[in-house]
Amino acid sequence: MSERVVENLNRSLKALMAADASVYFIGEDVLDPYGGAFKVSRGLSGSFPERVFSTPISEAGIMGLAGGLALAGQKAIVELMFGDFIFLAFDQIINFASKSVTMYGETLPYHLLVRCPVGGNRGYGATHSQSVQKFFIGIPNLALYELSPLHDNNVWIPKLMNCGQPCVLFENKILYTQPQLGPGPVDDLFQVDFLDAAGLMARACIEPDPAGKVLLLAPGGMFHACLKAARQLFLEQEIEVQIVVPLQLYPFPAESLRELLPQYRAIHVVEESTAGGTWGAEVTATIQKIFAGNFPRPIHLIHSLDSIIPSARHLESEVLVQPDTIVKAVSGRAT
Amino acid sequence: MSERVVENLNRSLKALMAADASVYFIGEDVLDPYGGAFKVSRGLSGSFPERVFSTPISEAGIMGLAGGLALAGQKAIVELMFGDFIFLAFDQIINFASKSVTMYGETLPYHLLVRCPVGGNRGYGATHSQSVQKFFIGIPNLALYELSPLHDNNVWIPKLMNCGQPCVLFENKILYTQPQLGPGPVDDLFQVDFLDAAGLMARACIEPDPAGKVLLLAPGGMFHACLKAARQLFLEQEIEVQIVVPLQLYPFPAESLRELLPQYRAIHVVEESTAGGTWGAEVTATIQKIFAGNFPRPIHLIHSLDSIIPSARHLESEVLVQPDTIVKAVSGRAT
Amino acid sequence: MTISASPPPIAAAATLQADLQLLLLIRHFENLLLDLFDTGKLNGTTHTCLGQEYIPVALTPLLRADDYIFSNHRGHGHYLARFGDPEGLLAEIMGKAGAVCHGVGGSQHIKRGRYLSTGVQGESLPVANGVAVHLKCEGKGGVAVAYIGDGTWGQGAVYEALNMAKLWSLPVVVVVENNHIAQTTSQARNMAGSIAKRAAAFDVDFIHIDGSDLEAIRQTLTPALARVRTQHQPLVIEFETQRLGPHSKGDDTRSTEMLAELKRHDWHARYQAAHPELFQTVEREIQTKLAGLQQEIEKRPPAKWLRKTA
Amino acid sequence: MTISASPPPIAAAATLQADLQLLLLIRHFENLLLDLFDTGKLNGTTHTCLGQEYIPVALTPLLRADDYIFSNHRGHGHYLARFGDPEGLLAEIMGKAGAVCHGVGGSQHIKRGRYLSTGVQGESLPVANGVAVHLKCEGKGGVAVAYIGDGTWGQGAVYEALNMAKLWSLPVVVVVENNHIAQTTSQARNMAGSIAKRAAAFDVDFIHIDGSDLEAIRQTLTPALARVRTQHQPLVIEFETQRLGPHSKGDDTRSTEMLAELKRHDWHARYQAAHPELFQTVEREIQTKLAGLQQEIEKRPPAKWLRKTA
Ligand SMILES: Cc1ncc(C[n+]2csc(CCOP(=O)(O)OP(=O)(O)O)c2C)c(N)n1
Ligand SMILES: Cc1ncc(C[n+]2csc(CCOP(=O)(O)OP(=O)(O)O)c2C)c(N)n1
Ligand SMILES: [Mg+2]
Ligand SMILES: [Mg+2]
Repeated sequence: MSERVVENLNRSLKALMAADASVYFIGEDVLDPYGGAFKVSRGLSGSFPERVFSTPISEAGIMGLAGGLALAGQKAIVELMFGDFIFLAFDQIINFASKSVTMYGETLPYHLLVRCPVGGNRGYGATHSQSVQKFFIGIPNLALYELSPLHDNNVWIPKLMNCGQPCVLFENKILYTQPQLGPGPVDDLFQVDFLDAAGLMARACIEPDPAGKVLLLAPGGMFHACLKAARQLFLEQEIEVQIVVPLQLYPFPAESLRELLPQYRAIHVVEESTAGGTWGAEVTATIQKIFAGNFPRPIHLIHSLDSIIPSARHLESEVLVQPDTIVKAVSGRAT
Repeated sequence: MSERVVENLNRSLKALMAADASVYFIGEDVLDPYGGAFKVSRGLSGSFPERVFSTPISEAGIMGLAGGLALAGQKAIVELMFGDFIFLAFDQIINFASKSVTMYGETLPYHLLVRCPVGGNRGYGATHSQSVQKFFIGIPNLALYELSPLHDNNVWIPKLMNCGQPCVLFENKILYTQPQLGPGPVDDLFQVDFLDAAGLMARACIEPDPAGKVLLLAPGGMFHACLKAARQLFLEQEIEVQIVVPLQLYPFPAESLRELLPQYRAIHVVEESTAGGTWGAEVTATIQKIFAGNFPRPIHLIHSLDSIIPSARHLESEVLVQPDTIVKAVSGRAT
Repeated sequence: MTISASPPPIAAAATLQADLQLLLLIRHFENLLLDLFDTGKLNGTTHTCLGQEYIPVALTPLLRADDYIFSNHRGHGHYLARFGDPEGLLAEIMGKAGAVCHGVGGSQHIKRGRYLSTGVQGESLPVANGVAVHLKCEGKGGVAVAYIGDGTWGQGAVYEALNMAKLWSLPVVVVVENNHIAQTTSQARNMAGSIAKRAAAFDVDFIHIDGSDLEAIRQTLTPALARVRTQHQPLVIEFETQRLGPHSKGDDTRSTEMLAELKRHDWHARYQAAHPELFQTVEREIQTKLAGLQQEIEKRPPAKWLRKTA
Repeated sequence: MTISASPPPIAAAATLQADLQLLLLIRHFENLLLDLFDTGKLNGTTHTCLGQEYIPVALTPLLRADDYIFSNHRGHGHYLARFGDPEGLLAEIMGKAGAVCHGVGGSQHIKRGRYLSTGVQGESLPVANGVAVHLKCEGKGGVAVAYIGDGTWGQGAVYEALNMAKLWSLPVVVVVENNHIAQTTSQARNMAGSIAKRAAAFDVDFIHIDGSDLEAIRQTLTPALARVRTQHQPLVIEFETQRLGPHSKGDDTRSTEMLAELKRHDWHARYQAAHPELFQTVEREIQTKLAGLQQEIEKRPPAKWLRKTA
């Protein structure tokens, strides 16, 4: 049985804490045997009891605690139970942690990684299902990443922890139980490669040549929906799709796609967020910027409806982007 | 002496509270004789002592209080002292007030107006100068507006209060002491008219015909910077610029500009926010959407740098959009 | 003020039957939900109030229709004690026609009239203040009741709200269901000081209730609630209680010994022993009713929602 | 524990001179700032600590170089008492070369080594906890000190932080400068209960200081701070104090009578009367020094900032 994403992530956290005694782990209900609401922290408190803090239900207080550890030269990982609660800690993120990096006139190295489970399709209802990524775009000194089944956390978690500025890692909850993938075939049709030397941009494609194909640019949480849509589009409509999954959401490293992007026939940016102020709008703006406003093709945004996320599964799936939403959008633009 | 913006706004609030006994006003240090940090609430507590709450320094608690009043069928206006503190109340806005409108399966009329002073250029430093508008884009059931010297608050404040969903009114602090303007000439060159029947879209132009001109699309807080730039561009470079000031930032009512927009030679969206996830990106996405991705011209974004906002005025003005920034961007694109 | 409500006096027969009906309705409703999860007929999340049912039942006759009630994630008992409506709630949780919130809310987000629950801890206390400002202004003696758990005292909003409630003399009642655990975290790991002292920090009235005898609880609380209604003084009521079930589903990390010990305090055995016949009759009725309801609702079409369009 | 620190014992001469130098440095620094605003030479915002200078001065010899200090919007006195550096601070506020934070921070956002201030109320208490976790782990007896005003008890973060500080036995000292006013809002409108009771809510140690005699204050606080250092127990110290100046600039809504009454408690007159000659000598020195500094700094070029580029 291959490794699941939650196991890959958990393994990377264990390795990081074992290798670096300055790393603290902070969150609600993160002690063993429970190991956090989604089991990502399992085994950490057993191995590093003095560096794992299971906290009261105090999101602002927790974020401040982590900010203080970072200020004191330590490294802190915060696990939020549901990303929906990150708004309680927004002030500490925007006005303290990220500002401290430059607000005092010199660049202060700051080691803070906020882990933020997001996403719906689980029937949890409006306050436990949001994709909150977009609200954190454009905070100076705050980098945003999204968990992806194609990127090895053992490579990336240490990089994020050590990059010297606060980072948020958004984790779509549906990924945890999915298999961890990597370069090579993911099914009978698609194979994965990386587009940049750093390995930030993963791609799933039938064959590498992008010319005349459709691009789905999507963060990790949308990979499986995109893959399902891509298979269907190919098998039923002979539309060949490539999926590019960037680990880093913001600042969006569009430069590394400069050669590739104009070769696609159509580009769709896919995300689970509900409408308005989306990551897709930012990606579009970034691409337009590097092409001085003259990128030759329209960039289409695929996202969920402008709505709260309802609880009943049949209602929820009407609101949130589904594989079928993607199929329709792509084939609608293909004709 | 003509009315100043702060007086116009204050007058509109007084009139609203006098006309509607269900309106409450809530904020820090809002009692007379002080009347709020920017004097917008002057006279309210004297006239309506039982409906004005001067509160402890509890932004989350205040927002919840207002949410509760709205839930009970009352109407609540919240004055934040500095918009930078709105992050402390983010949870109450996104997870309670705006969600309550639809999260319970039926549409609940909700009367809540959050007044949020924003902006820099006053040397207040990084935690008292931000333009936080962008962080509130794309919250279902939350409408965003920006104070403008061209829009009469006596018309708009009652509309926002009574629209049935929570609204945030962003108020650039530099506007308060500026004269309240309206349709007609604003100086020897520019005159103001409205582009839509509702009066949401104000325009300042030398002459109405848009053909071949440059558009600066800018919220109220940027009006004076745009006007200054527009004068300079015309007088020094003979570039004719029109300035469109939408009162409503989100959802952005792009439809009402459908005819007009393609006629401009170039379009720049101007805002004070620092880079990333800007309102301009959302405006662009909205325009592209109504033009099915085929809007014929690049839309350029003018915003402040990707930086915290420094305190010393000479440093601050390097970071924040200045009239000169606009002049350079427009003339740089004009050649 | 600490008042022990332990020694059980005899309740009036009529009330007793109604009380047992409510108590057992909640108990078996919650059991039914856990069954439905086990058999894969439900998804999403749910938090049952097994062991705590008596708290909203005790409060029911003390509250008025024009009071506001704010519930939390563990809210089925609060709802059922208020409305006696397992049908609307079950349909809601199952996403079926007849759902009280059209299937949009689900287990944690219920609104019906002046009753409202939501899933973010602590958020409701400031909101209750706002409602209470209006209730006080109306002058009819209505109060805003907010249920919170012991763990929710971790949220800063609780303190911001208590301060304002006292400063402005608002008719707010905070009902603390102190089951000494938050998800998997014991109170010893969660809370310094005590709930009593936290109320005292704001000079807010406080009552401590230990025991599950409904009439004893009501006798203690009747004058206290009257004071809230007439003098507009906020009140914190702390119930010593126990959570007998998992936090959500299958996520209990407590030992079986500990659970057995908690179970010894369960009202269920006590009331059963005190009124064996009536108890059995009522329990059977309720179980039959719920089983029928479940089958009937399962067959219903999915809930319909008229989504607001912009 | 409430300890009145009022009756002034005689301070050792050497200390006295150093104390007076610091006290008067802060007093005249703040006066200078108000002058500079009046004459249009400064913009932005500033919050002077006139009347409260003695608090950080009293604490200075009790604190160690490896302690962290978190200051707030009213922080000039905290900075000057820590570093005795009017030059770096004045240059910062004027945006001139030599500014301690290159002109980026300004009056409210200063960092130098383990000293840090910021402008959002209450934000620093949870941060102090994080620092204290590390200090405790280091085991060298360092503490994290956070200054807050009385009005800042409106912020929920304060309670979240106190709870954690006590739960985890963190070496945190919260210094409350209780001037009974927040901007224009009197404490009666702001705070139910009391600061003492709020510390008690979390079983956090508490000391109340009334009076401005430095040595008396130090005598009271020395053992209390030792306890924080050795036993890692958080401590709240409440200073009864008075704000003699405006909140910021020209925004005082208090009556002249009230201000006159407050002024009667000012340490300035008391120390002047007690040590007239030394006081006069020191005060002249300080005023001369500050006047020179101002003129010199005004002539400097603007502060330079190497902005981080992405
Ligand atoms: C702000 C916030 N943080 C975390 C959670 C996740 N959560 C749901 S219930 C719960 C425990 C609540 O404990 P308590 O208040 O004691 O109530 P109980 O479950 O014991 O009834 C937690 C942590 C939440 N709903 N809201
Ligand atoms: C979160 C937040 N809300 C509001 C303000 C604006 N503000 C600055 S100082 C102040 C009053 C602070 O009062 P207090 O804590 O008593 O300190 P003092 O000014 O009396 O020293 C206020 C409301 C702020 N800085 N931060
Ligand atoms: Mg509990
Ligand atoms: Mg004060």
